[in-house]
Amino acid sequence: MNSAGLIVFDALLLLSIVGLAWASLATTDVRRSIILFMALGLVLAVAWGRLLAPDVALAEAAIGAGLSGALLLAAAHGQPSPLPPESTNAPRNHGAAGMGMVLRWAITLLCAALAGTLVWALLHAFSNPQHDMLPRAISANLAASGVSNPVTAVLLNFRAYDTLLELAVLLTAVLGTFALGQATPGYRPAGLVFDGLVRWLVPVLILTAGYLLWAGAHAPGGAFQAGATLAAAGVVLRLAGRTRIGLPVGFMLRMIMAAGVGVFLLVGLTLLLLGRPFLGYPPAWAGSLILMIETAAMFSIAATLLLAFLGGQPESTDVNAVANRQREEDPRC
Amino acid sequence: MLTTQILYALAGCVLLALGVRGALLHASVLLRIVAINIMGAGVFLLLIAVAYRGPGLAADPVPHALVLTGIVVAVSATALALALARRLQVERDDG
Amino acid sequence: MTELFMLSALGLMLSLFLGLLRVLLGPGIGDRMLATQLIGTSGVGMLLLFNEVFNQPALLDVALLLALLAAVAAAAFTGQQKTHHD
Amino acid sequence: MINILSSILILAGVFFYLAGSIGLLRLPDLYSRLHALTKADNLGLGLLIAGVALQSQDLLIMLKLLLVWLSVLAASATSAHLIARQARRQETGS
Repeated sequence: MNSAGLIVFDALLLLSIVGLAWASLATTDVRRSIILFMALGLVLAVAWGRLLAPDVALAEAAIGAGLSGALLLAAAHGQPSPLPPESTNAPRNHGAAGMGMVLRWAITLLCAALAGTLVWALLHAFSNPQHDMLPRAISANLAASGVSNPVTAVLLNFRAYDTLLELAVLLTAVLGTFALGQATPGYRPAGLVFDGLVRWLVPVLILTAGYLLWAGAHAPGGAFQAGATLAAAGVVLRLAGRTRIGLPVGFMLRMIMAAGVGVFLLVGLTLLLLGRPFLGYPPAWAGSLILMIETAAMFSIAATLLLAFLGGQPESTDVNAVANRQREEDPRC
Repeated sequence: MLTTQILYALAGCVLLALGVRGALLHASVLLRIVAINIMGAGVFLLLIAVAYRGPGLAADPVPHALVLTGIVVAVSATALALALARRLQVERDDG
Repeated sequence: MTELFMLSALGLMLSLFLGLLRVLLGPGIGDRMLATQLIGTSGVGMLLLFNEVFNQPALLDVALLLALLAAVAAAAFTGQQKTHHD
Repeated sequence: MINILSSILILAGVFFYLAGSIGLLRLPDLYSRLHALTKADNLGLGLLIAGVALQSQDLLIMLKLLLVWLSVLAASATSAHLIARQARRQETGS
């Protein structure tokens, strides 16, 4: 009974995932598409839990539903109100109609062909036996890696280069956002209920982030999930209209943004000076080194994702923040 | 175990195809960015389906680490794309 | 006992699927917004049951984070953004 | 004995989930749907958590389950209000 139940469960779950993805792309109303995309993020988090990938489920829940949804909605604020869906699909003149329709069908068929070849390749790959060389190698050296959670061991020890460069990619993306312009306008101070939600939600999010960071060594969790949870706490504060969302200003902000890559490089270089390979942690100190790197990475990921949500350099320095606050509470204007 | 992997991998391919179609057909930049995120979700579904080893057994940690890194990079790429789209909008309005 | 957990996980999935029909067909924007409510609660329920079926204690943390992030998602689309001039 | 009790609790929880979803499908307008969904799902989750908590002997797990339930209760109550107000605001076009 157990496996039959699982198959029916999987079929319904996958139908929900494909249905949400299709609905999110079938509409021309941007807000509706984003809201459905956020729902898809939540269902995907359940799917990763079902596929025994709790680390990925934590990251998907924190980033897929929370952060990218909030990012997209903030960007969608400026969109004109949606035209009735039919009118945008209906082509303007008859000549283009034929062309438009043929083009749409051609693209759809091409995408179906792409999916078909992928499925054919997959079925081919699944037919030959899976030789688990990599997982066996990982579990063999897990003891020397300093952590007992295999995913954290892969991320922070065996493939430390990959994570170092990923933190550099994150930093570059935010520097690009800074170069492109000022932060998006803030949010109106929230009503009573929203404030009530923020008052308990932000502390619990911060506590969960600390717990995830600490648990990352022996259980699913780690710097990415913790950083994303912290960023979600900052996003909620910003949505509630608060001008001070825990981000330092000026030099300190830049230090925190660069902390992830900086600490990683410093650890690598000092190990190099001590005669070990660039990121080859000595087994005795591996655990504490990884924890140090993860703490720095958590803060820089949280700051980076929050600045990405702000959309640019936070324009309100502390002085302005106070000025903004007075202007908001001033009954006259 | 194999049927679960195939089922989820199929859904991954369908999501990927939907994403490519959406990215090509939609006019609005924001909808294209959502379509590209859905393509990413399809690829992640594929990777995690390959990593699954059965209800009782531990899954393969390497694709998990890849997907974890992919999710974080995808959101920062989305943030950069949205900043570009916003700047494009400003330039088009002023231009 | 695990059969019972599996059966109830199936029941939760059915209720999520029915709810999603409303979310996909629902005329108004509000019907889309209730998706996060629906998935937030049934997703948490399913993860708790899977924690028992697969004996994977990490799914409790996933359930906690999913519950919190469903609230963040709902906050995201009800936040009122200031327009440029005010 | 414990197994029977937690089975009853879990099945009751699933029943309320299904009731919430059926309510979601049949009720005429958004506000009654939101009302039905939030109430039924919260109660369903509460019963489910009680059933699962009975199964686990570890106090820490029970406390974490309680935290999950309390946060879902608080979160979905406020989210339901926020969603209803937002939908109302969009309808009246303010």
